[in-house]
Amino acid sequence: MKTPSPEKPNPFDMPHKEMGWCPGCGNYKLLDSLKGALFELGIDRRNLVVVSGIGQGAKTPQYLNANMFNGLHGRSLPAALGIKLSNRNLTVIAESGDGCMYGEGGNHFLHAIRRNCDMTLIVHDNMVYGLTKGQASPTSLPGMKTPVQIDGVMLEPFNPLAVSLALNAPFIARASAGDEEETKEIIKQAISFRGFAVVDVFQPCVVFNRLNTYQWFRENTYYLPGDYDPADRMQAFAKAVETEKLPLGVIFREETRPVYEDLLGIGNTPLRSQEFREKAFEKMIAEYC
Amino acid sequence: MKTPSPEKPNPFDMPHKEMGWCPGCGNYKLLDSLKGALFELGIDRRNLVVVSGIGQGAKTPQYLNANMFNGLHGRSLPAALGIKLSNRNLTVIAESGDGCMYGEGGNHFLHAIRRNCDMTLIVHDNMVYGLTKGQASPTSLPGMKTPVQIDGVMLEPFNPLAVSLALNAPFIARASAGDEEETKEIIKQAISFRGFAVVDVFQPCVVFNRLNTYQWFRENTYYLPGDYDPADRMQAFAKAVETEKLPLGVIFREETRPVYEDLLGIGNTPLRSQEFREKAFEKMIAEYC
Amino acid sequence: MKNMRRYSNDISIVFGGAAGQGIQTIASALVSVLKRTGCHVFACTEFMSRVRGGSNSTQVRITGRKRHAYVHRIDFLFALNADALEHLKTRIAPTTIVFADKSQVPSTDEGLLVDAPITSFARQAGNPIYSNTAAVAVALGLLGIPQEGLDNYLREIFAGKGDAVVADNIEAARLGYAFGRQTALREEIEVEIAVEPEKNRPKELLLDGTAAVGIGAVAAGCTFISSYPMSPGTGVLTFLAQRSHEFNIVVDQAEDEISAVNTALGASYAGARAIVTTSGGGFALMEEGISLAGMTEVPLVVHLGQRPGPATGMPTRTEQADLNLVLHAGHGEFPRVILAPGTFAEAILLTQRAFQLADRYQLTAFVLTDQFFLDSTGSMAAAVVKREPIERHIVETDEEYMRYRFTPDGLSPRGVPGYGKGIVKCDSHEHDETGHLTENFETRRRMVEKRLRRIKALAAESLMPELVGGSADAPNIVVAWGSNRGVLEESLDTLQRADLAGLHFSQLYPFNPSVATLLKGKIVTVLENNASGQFADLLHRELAVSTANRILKWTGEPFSVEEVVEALREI
Amino acid sequence: MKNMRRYSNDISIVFGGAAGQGIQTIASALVSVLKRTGCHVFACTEFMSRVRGGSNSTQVRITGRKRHAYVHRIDFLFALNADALEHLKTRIAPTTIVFADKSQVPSTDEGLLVDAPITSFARQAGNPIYSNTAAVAVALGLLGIPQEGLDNYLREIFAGKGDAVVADNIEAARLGYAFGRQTALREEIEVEIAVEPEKNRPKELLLDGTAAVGIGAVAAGCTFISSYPMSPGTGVLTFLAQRSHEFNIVVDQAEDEISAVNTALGASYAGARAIVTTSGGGFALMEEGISLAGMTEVPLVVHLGQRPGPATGMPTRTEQADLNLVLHAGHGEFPRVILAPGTFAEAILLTQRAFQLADRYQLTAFVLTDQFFLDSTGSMAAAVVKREPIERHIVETDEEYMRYRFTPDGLSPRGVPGYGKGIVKCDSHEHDETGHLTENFETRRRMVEKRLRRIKALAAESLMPELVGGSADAPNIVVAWGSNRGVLEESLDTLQRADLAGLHFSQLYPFNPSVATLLKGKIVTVLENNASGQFADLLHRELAVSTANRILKWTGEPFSVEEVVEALREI
Ligand SMILES: Cc1ncc(C[n+]2csc(CCOP(=O)(O)OP(=O)(O)O)c2C)c(N)n1
Ligand SMILES: Cc1ncc(C[n+]2csc(CCOP(=O)(O)OP(=O)(O)O)c2C)c(N)n1
Ligand code: SF4
Ligand code: SF4
Ligand SMILES: [Mg+2]
Ligand SMILES: [Mg+2]
Repeated sequence: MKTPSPEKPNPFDMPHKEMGWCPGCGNYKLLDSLKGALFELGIDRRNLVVVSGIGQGAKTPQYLNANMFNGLHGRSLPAALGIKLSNRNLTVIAESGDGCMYGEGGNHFLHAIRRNCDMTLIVHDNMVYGLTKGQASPTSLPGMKTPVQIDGVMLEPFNPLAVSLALNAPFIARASAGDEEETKEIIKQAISFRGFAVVDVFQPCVVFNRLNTYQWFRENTYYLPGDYDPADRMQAFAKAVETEKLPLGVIFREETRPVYEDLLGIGNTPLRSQEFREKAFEKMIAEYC
Repeated sequence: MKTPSPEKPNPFDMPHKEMGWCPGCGNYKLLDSLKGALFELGIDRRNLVVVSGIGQGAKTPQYLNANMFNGLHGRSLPAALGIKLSNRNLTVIAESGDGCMYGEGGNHFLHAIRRNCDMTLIVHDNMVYGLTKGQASPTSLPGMKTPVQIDGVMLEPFNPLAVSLALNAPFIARASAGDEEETKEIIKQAISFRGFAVVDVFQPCVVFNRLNTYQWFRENTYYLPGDYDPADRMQAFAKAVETEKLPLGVIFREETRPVYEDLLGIGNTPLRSQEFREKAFEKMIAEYC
Repeated sequence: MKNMRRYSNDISIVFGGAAGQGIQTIASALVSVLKRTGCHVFACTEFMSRVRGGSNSTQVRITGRKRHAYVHRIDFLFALNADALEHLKTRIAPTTIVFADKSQVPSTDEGLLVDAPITSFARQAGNPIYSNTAAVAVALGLLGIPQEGLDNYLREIFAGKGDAVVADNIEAARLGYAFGRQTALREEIEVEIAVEPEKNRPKELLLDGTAAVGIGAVAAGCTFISSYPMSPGTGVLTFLAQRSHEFNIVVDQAEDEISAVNTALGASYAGARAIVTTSGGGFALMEEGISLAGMTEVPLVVHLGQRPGPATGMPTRTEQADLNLVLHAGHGEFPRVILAPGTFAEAILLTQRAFQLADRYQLTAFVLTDQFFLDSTGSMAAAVVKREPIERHIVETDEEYMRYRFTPDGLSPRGVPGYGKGIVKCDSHEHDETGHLTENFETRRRMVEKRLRRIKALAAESLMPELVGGSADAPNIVVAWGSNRGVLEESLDTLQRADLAGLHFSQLYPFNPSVATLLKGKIVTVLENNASGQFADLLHRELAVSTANRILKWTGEPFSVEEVVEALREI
Repeated sequence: MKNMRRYSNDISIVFGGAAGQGIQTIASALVSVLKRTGCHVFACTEFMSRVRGGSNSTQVRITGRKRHAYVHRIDFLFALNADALEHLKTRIAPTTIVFADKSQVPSTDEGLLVDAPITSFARQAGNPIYSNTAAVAVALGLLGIPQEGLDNYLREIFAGKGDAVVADNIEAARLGYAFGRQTALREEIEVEIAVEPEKNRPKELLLDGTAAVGIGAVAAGCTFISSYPMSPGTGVLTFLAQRSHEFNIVVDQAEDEISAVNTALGASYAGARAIVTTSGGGFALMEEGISLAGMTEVPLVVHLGQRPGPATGMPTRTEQADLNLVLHAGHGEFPRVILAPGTFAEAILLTQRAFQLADRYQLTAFVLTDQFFLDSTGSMAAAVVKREPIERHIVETDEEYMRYRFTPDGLSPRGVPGYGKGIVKCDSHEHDETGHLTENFETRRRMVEKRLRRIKALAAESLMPELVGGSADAPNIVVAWGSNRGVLEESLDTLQRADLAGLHFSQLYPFNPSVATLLKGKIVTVLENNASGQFADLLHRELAVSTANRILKWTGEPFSVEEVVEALREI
């Protein structure tokens, strides 16, 4: 990793903040990948807003020296939408856990993709509810026992890649937090992509998910080959529903879909600086007279 | 249609109820198809519960002589789930509009499919918010102008078939309310299917959707050929994302997925009749002593 | 011998028919023409929750002075179908004159039936579609208002449709008008209407409650709305969408109400002036978001158009039963402001005020209306439309910026991302001054206090209730809030009792500390459109005011002047 | 010369350390052994919202009689790391004895530091993992409680792990115990603990608040739970899941809280006895569903474990600030019941009562607890665990069945689908007797009345508050609700003032009409864990009781006995 040097430290570091994650948690690595990506892309932290919900993964912006909207469980995407539409000059990243995004926030996930704002979604997918101590999440694998799922998980796992494809998301990727360098590169692509970029990141929870460990992810994933064509939607669907081994990398990418901000005709002036249109107001009042 | 005769009237008829739909609305036809299907399947109306949300399509159970749970906008599926799990002998049909099911209720749609209860979902998909007078719905086609979408709809339409497939729904069909006979047959298959059956029904709204009329649906749909194999998931996905002409019929069908009631080990005794387990209770108390 | 029928400066015309038959179009044409002619008009409407069919009606009142209330009485009923008579039967009195096509409405139990072959006038003029025009003309003829105003109106409205359409409509109007006049003469109907001569007339707006709230939002420089349709709140969304080009308003129809409120909060965090509009059921879904606004101190305006609950209730009817809901919305403790306009002018001013207070105090400000208010139409003086200066209280941040800095008044300077050298951390957890989550008990204690402290300053500048009839010395005070201002005012006017005065609250929370003195020692009656007397309870809780009488109504209809007069007689 | 240290029948032991270090395991072992030995124990815990690290602590109290309250004072502190000292510094007094490994905790500012090489005892016994056992043993040695109880406990707990593990643990215990005893002798620590001789002891349960609510639900024949995890409400979901096989309970973890409440309502409609459990933020999302329950008259029980808000607030801390929320939850007007247990016995009984009332009156019954209550552990007499007969009030329908039949008491016989010859139509709209949507105003008027009428009967059988100290004649009444029962009781006991009495409310709404007389003419002080005094406001609104003093706390911590005593001294 092109690491920040003492002469050029990573401006996103927040060294003095005590962190709430367990030792060994995959979130540390993911945070590093994210900070690395932001650094390498040369993003101005004052123009970056990291939006999150509630959960362990959702604590990410607490440990990042940038603007933060740490909102409600499940509601990061609506907040991110409001932020982006109010000031399109901001780089907006929504960040949350699998439960937050696909459980409580499932409806927003669907409709955020439909809107296609230019923002990045990074899901800390540990296949479990970490913060609330180990219940099944939408991506938990069938059979996993938890204090609530005493007979093991019974629901079909939520497949974020396949659903994103079904919704015609223009950028869909999967990463694995254990692989910091690769994850950083995927995140860089996602942030640079013009449109709504979905990145589902496998993130080991070393306390509550004893099934999907670092090793499990290493053994059950593979990177898409260099000649993989991410423009082919049917092939992407085939990849998305693979279960034997889980593909990593950019699974689908389509450059041409217009972004919502453009369709809405939003200009570069942030809404906060917009001038009041006196003339139009008088004209409107006159219409009622 | 094997219509009910004067000697054997359709027990689901409610002749004296004034109906709230506009003349010519596709909901009348869909209601007839549904009643026909119920009649032909010989379902006992006292063991049928039709659950709906709020909207024009959601008024359906008001006009059907059967048990009804007409709940909140967007929330038919959770209520249907509670009903089915409490008494699996009941036939449960959830019925609502496209806005109700894919907009307000989108999250429940996702997770109901994941659970795979044995019930039927019929969506009155008129590609518009009817009851609230013509705003865009999740399935509205881009470009459609409405009082709120004054520059036309900009969002990617929600594709219920593709999303259902992505979620591994075991029965996915599309019907067109204009075709009463075909729709009835599809509904019969869906109700008879053991598992969660999704039926998206094109339903012309003659007042607020001037784009997707009876004629438009006739011209822009076709029935899947007899030799179409609904067991092939990849092919089904290809069908689901077709936009030139929209396929009708059973797009995907997989017989083997276990239903949630079975996985939960729910027996035939309705929960209301369950005996209190005194012995177990005493044993539990003893554990705390 | 026939009795002469005299109507003086208080006329109630009702149009009844099915959804889709055009009664709204008729009423709004009539109201427009009357307003331009210089009459005081008011219209309100009641309709079923369906798009076609059913039985709806719109009342148009012409009065000697401005009124903003519904009357039970019908003087002239235009029944567009037979069901209308059934639907309105309790309101048809022997004095009511019913205009209907006899082929459709053969008879009426009460009142005088006048065969008005309106459709045939339209057909004569070229097309049954002109029936609406003919109907308006009949009414104008009956009232003796010159036809000219209607002709001008038709020219404007149909300008885009070509001269032939205009001419045909004017012809339909001529036929209808003539019929109306003839009927008046034949039935000895004498109508007296105070018409302000043109030169004396102040410039006036004609609008409905929805537009008034919408204009208020525009005037406040609202730049963002995210909402999910729900009657009767949808109108404000539609209004702002329709005006979005002119005022560069970002409009996002959300997938659900939860999204709507969180999107608006994101927008507001980033510096937009944001509003959401909804009704009780949709608002119930927003409550967690309201609590988020409370914790994060992100300004927000919520317009809530009330309708009868619980649950889906009666989607197109009216009620005032969501006061407790907004008063206690959201878990945990945090301040809020509740405004409830009683006139269109108030709606314009108070919606602006809601934005100002939201920004100044960094909290949620509610504009609480109801279906009756939103769907009522009337006129107001243009001079009243004041634009308050837009104060955003947004600061440019420096490197040391902390979003939740402790200050004496509890208000931390508000920065927004991308404006200045600092960063803005906004947190749903309990947080320290920088906005990072904390579990420090002392910080918690201080942050709760900080958030609550502003209540005091807020209360100090709270609007005082207004005397809307009688004198402040009267021993009996009748209290109303929100949309009941008009009916209280008119009822008191009708009664003219020296021992009765009316007090109207347009700010429901917090109360100005001076309010207590107004009610001290009075016999208090509270008038509200709900079953439990929520505002009466609030007066008791906040000001220890005991309510002697509660005049309540919860049928889904607004109060009529008659029933309020009746109820007040008992006091 | 050293001072003798004497502790008599009120000992506070605190274990402090990081999440994951096992303080909960230690405390619960200690509590179990003490309970079996015949001591009165109570434990409560405070922890950060994280899974590993941070600073948490658990207090174990051994008292002369049953107590259910937190004390600020620490007699013996077991500090598992250095942070614990920092975290608890305000509670470490000169009299506190701190047990810690000196290699980790070299010194303490206040109190006496005892080097307790607990890990080395464990290591000596074979494995550092036995530290928890050694720690418990040190405490028991210190207290002079025979080691036998611990040995038995270890045999039970580790039965499944083989004899070697049991033997090693017992060895670790021996080492720890000896150290504890030696320390007591060396430091002249004299501990007096009232131990009930075995034959006198009534059978007792040892449980926490979560289990008490869970047992109540099981006892009520609850057959259905659908919920979404949220601290501190999750425990009840876990409890019922764990017991789901034994009691055939259908458990569905919902995708969100909206689904949870609507699923539960579907289940209840179909005849299940259904509960949802959540906290304030999750409950805010359920409010539309609560309104649906109100309209449809479908019975529902909601357990709400309170934590500090607004928004995410402090997920693992305690507060009583959601009373107003449940009181006014949901749009529109409909009745509800709010119960708030103050003891574990009450939790068992009132949770049952909630189900009974929900079924009898066809409404939502709330069980309102909080983190402090749910995470507290103590003992209660087994004889108190009463099972009320389960009354479902479900009828077999006939052909003419109408779900919303008008009856004198407003309660329509409840049918469920698939049981009888009729059909059951349940409607979120305003409806007629058959359950079909209606827009008839008169039906609306009657249906609202029907729904509200039951408040009267409900109030008549509402639980009276209980006197928890002092006499009913005392001029000063201190009121508490829910989890503050224990702290009020103990504070009054401490003060022993004839002019002070305590009144504890376990039913918060509706009030029994007789309550007013208890408070009449009294100087009322209300004690509650929130910043605004919500219950005091409710007393004022409902009973016109003015509160002279409010003792409030909103730091996220429970009241300590000391601070309540202090506050009451001022009265
Ligand atoms: C409305 C609401 N419901 C529930 C919660 C409790 N809660 C906090 S985090 C969480 C789930 C965490 O799982 P996930 O999103 O996967 O994040 P992780 O901790 O695994 O990173 C839940 C249920 C909440 N804060 N708000
Ligand atoms: C929580 C909530 N939000 C909004 C509404 C208002 N509402 C009623 S029906 C409807 C949409 C109807 O659209 P759809 O579901 O497609 O049904 P249709 O009328 O087209 O059949 C809306 C937004 C409501 N009743 N409840
Ligand atoms: S509980 Fe799991 S996800 Fe949460 S911090 Fe610990 S290891 Fe990470
Ligand atoms: S508005 Fe549309 S969907 Fe609703 S009843 Fe009329 S035609 Fe049917
Ligand atoms: Mg997770
Ligand atoms: Mg629709």
